[in-house]
Amino acid sequence: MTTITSQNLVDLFLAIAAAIDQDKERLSELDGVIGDADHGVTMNIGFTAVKNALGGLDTTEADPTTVFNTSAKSFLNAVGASSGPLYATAFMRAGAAVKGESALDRNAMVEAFKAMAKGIQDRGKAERGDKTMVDAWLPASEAIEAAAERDESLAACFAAAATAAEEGAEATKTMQASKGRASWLGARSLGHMDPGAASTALIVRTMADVFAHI
Amino acid sequence: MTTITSQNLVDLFLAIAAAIDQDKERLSELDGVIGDADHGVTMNIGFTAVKNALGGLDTTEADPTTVFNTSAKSFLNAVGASSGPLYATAFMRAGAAVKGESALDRNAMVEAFKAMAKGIQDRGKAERGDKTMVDAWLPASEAIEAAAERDESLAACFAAAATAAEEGAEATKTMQASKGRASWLGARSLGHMDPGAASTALIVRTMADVFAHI
Amino acid sequence: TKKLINNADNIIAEMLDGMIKAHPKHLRQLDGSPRSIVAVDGPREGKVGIVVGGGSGHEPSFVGYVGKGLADACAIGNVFASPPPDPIVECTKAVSGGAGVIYLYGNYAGDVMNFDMAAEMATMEDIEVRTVLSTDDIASAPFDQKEKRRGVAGNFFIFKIAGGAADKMWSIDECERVARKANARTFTVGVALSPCSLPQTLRHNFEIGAGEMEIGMGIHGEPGISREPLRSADDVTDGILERIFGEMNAPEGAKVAVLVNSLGSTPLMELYVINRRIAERLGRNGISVHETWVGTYCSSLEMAGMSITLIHLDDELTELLDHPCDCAMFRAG
Amino acid sequence: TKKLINNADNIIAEMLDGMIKAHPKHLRQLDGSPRSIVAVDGPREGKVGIVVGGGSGHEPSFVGYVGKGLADACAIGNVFASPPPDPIVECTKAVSGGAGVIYLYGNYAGDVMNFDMAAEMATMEDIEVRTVLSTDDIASAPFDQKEKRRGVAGNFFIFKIAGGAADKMWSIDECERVARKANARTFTVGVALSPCSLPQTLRHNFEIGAGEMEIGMGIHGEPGISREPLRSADDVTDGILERIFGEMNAPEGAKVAVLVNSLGSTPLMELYVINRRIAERLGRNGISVHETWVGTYCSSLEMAGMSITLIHLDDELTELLDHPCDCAMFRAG
Ligand SMILES: Nc1ncnc2c1ncn2[C@@H]1O[C@H](COP(=O)(O)OP(=O)(O)O)[C@@H](O)[C@H]1O
Ligand SMILES: Nc1ncnc2c1ncn2[C@@H]1O[C@H](COP(=O)(O)OP(=O)(O)O)[C@@H](O)[C@H]1O
Ligand SMILES: [Mg+2]
Ligand SMILES: [Mg+2]
Ligand SMILES: [Mg+2]
Ligand SMILES: [Mg+2]
Repeated sequence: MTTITSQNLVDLFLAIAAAIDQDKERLSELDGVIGDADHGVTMNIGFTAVKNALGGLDTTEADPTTVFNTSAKSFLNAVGASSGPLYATAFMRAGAAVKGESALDRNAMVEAFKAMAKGIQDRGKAERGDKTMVDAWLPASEAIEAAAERDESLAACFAAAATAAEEGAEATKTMQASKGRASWLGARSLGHMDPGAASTALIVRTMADVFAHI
Repeated sequence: MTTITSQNLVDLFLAIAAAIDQDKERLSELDGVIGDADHGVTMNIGFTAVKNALGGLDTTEADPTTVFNTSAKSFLNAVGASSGPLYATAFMRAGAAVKGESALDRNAMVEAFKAMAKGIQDRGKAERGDKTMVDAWLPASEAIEAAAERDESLAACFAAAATAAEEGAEATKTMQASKGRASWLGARSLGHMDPGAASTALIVRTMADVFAHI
Repeated sequence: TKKLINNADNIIAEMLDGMIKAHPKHLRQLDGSPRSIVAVDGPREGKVGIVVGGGSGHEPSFVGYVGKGLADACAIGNVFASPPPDPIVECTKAVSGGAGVIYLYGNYAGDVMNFDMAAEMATMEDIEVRTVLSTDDIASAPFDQKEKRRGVAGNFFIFKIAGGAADKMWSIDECERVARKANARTFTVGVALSPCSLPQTLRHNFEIGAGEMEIGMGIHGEPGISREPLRSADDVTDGILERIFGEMNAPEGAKVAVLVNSLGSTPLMELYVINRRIAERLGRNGISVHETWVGTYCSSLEMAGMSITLIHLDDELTELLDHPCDCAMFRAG
Repeated sequence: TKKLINNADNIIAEMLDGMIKAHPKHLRQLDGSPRSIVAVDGPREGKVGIVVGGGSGHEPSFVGYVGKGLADACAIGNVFASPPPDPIVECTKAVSGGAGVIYLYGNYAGDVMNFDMAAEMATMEDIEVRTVLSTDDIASAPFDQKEKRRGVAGNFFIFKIAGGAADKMWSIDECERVARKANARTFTVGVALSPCSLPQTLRHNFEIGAGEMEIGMGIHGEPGISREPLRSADDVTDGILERIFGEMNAPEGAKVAVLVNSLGSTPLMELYVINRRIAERLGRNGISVHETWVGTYCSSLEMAGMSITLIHLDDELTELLDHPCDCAMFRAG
């Protein structure tokens, strides 16, 4: 059974950073339709900071919790915005979920992932259907849990999560939240994918790709 | 021999106002190249004011001087800018040149025209070659004087003036004044017609057209 | 689009550097926390501290309101992005005079999360923190969901009133009370004519047709109520005032203050043309104008458009609005 | 391009109406001469009157500088067009306190003709009039033809210094002397990035490529020194400062004041980034900054771009610049 080392986690974050950098323009454009056009910019600033911070870590010394906490702190301080507290909480919760472990087996990694999704929901208090990244994170979390219960491999678990996140992101196109801004926007919010859900799909897919090769 | 009544003068101003209104966009565009893009706007504001002021005149009562002075005042107060004092002075000088006359014969009308050109030069103190309306008014003034000396008809005199004004305006394209702004602009000022000279050509041509039909 | 910038990644740091160099008598950066800007002559023992903040790109909001008689500190975010908790906490510690600190900022999801995290951290350091969210943007949610609305240019009135109360050494309860009252009586609607672009993308943040305007667009380009054909200044003003009058409930004889705010590139000439109509309409309704501000108070970089804000004054709010303040980018009284 | 206006033919009247309604404590229109705007609390017996003026479209210039301690009156022209003599004369009469009146305005052919005609008319009414033209725009003529140069944002310093002298009840000779001294020591260079459009035409007043800027463009869009590829803020600032330093001749230890001025749609964020570089360069040259102003002081409607102005101070100019003023759109001291 594969185990995930601190170095693997660092590589995972670097892969996410590269994916976001590649796709940042699409994410900002999506945000331009229903938000303030900066989601790609913000995510890129955040993951660039994570990349730089992790570059300073000695992975022979740092445990997985330290990798997560370092990511959380650097992301948050570079970013603020909505994504900052959401992802910082996600990473911190992942770190807490695997506290004390020096490497992560499949179950630990699945718990870490579920803790991320839970952290995002706790921090933002968004409900399913509110047209946020929660609409990608929650289905992904449920899918990974089910796959783990079926005792699938780490790679298969994350593949299931990635598919669920993508479907969740896609589904935000049909959402027209009943509250706040959306009640003025009415039909105008329909048909567009939530940028935060789009970046979630990208992040989880990148995770699945990385784990497919470990 | 034709004589010009106050009513004829009013009609002349109305014809000029109509011509400027028609051509105002071209004049502003010319000004956009070497100035501040407002010459058509300004001339149009001025002649619209003249038109409105003359509309209030009883031409059976008002002598030619009154027509000129009314035009001067209304143009100046509506416009300011460079064109305001220049044209106001021109009209006032024309009024002074024909003071006491109840209608104008060819010589009086030619004197009025020459007084306009002189007024513009006195007010603005521009020299020939400075790339201003003076480069159209002066040749026109000289041409009308020469035509009158040859004892040509009023219509022919003004036709000569119009042609000279047009040639003068055309010639401003080749001018690169040695002073002020132009010395920075250098070659960049070359090739473009001065907007004030362009409007002069239009005004004098309109005069010639009107006098051709009196 | 074209901007006079250097590396977009350094733009906030460079802006703040240039700002501190321009206004050393008013503003200072905290050591070790450069995104925390504090009033040189503001915070003091026994005074309630006022901390404001939000994304950059709205200058002179929010940092321009840091100064004696208004805000004590401002936490600076990236362009159109809330600041993270750390600089907010540092601001809080720097301005705490033992009488508590009030966080005042516009109601955006990101700001709420970051300021709430900061409040938790400050509480752990034994500083009492209260939060008042501004929600003056009528266009961002219906009346029965006022707490969902965004905060926009009306911040100006709300900050100024709360800052005045704090400068008069009112208690944190009283400061919070007047801030909430000011917010409840402040109403803004904006229209946008053309987009801005973020320094990092240099692309328009939204697209809009040549003859169109967007009613109720947010100050980051978030979609508003509707997209309509551009109309005359008077028509646009009337439409905005209808919405504001519909909520403000100011009887004849009432008193308001007016803010006509440029979103960036709409020049003063247009704002004054608009104010002419506002004054006319208020006069016709028998509402008197206590004071009028016209200019760029809360911008969206170089977006074209403007917003109208009215605050329905009472005697208390009037006194606080009149209270003098001396900020880097704004002075009154 | 899109504007929030009504009938373009009425735009100046409507703007002034909205302005007077916004600033009744500072500004009033003369009866029968609505284009003459006079300070409510400025002109007085025995004080030299300061009359400024020029075309509209540069707001807050010039009317924004009408107020106690600065200008006593402003004559208002059409957009980018000098006012005619009449409103100038009416301003002159309204502010004359028996000690003479100084006309202060930027050096443009149209303004010179109209103000000179006004001066003749005022003289016939036994008011002594002096004229000081501002010629701070380095880009508009070579050094040996400084008297040909245009007046641009540097007006701010020149008006403020002359206004301070008049407010201190200095004689007309002394007021004129310091105004000329201020002008001689004030240097501005601007760059334009994108055009504006006149309300009457709604068309761009010049064309410029996507990657270009115009160095030294005038505040009405008159061509400047050269058209160049857009460069970084620091490069552009350095280029401007080279030109200014080349003329200012300020030795190490000298003192300047700085104005970083937006031409309209360039936001504060960019101006502060630029000021960072200015401060750095001045510091490196051992020149100290007495005070810095950053914002929109002399605009060209919604043109994008900015100008940098330095005034080389001495003790007298410093004292006058520090003199308090209270204008509708600007306060200091
Ligand atoms: N309360 C929330 N809970 C979960 N996700 C949220 C919440 N608020 C916003 N988001 C997510 O954040 C995304 C926007 O992030 P971003 O553009 O980086 O920040 P900002 O909204 O501050 O500009 C949205 O698309 C949405 O998915
Ligand atoms: N001193 C002068 N003498 C004669 N004509 C002048 C002078 N200054 C400017 N002009 C003319 O005025 C024209 C510009 O007029 P206009 O655009 O109406 O005014 P402004 O220059 O104030 O914008 C120029 O094209 C030029 O022909
Ligand atoms: Mg966003
Ligand atoms: Mg012109
Ligand atoms: Mg944002
Ligand atoms: Mg002009």
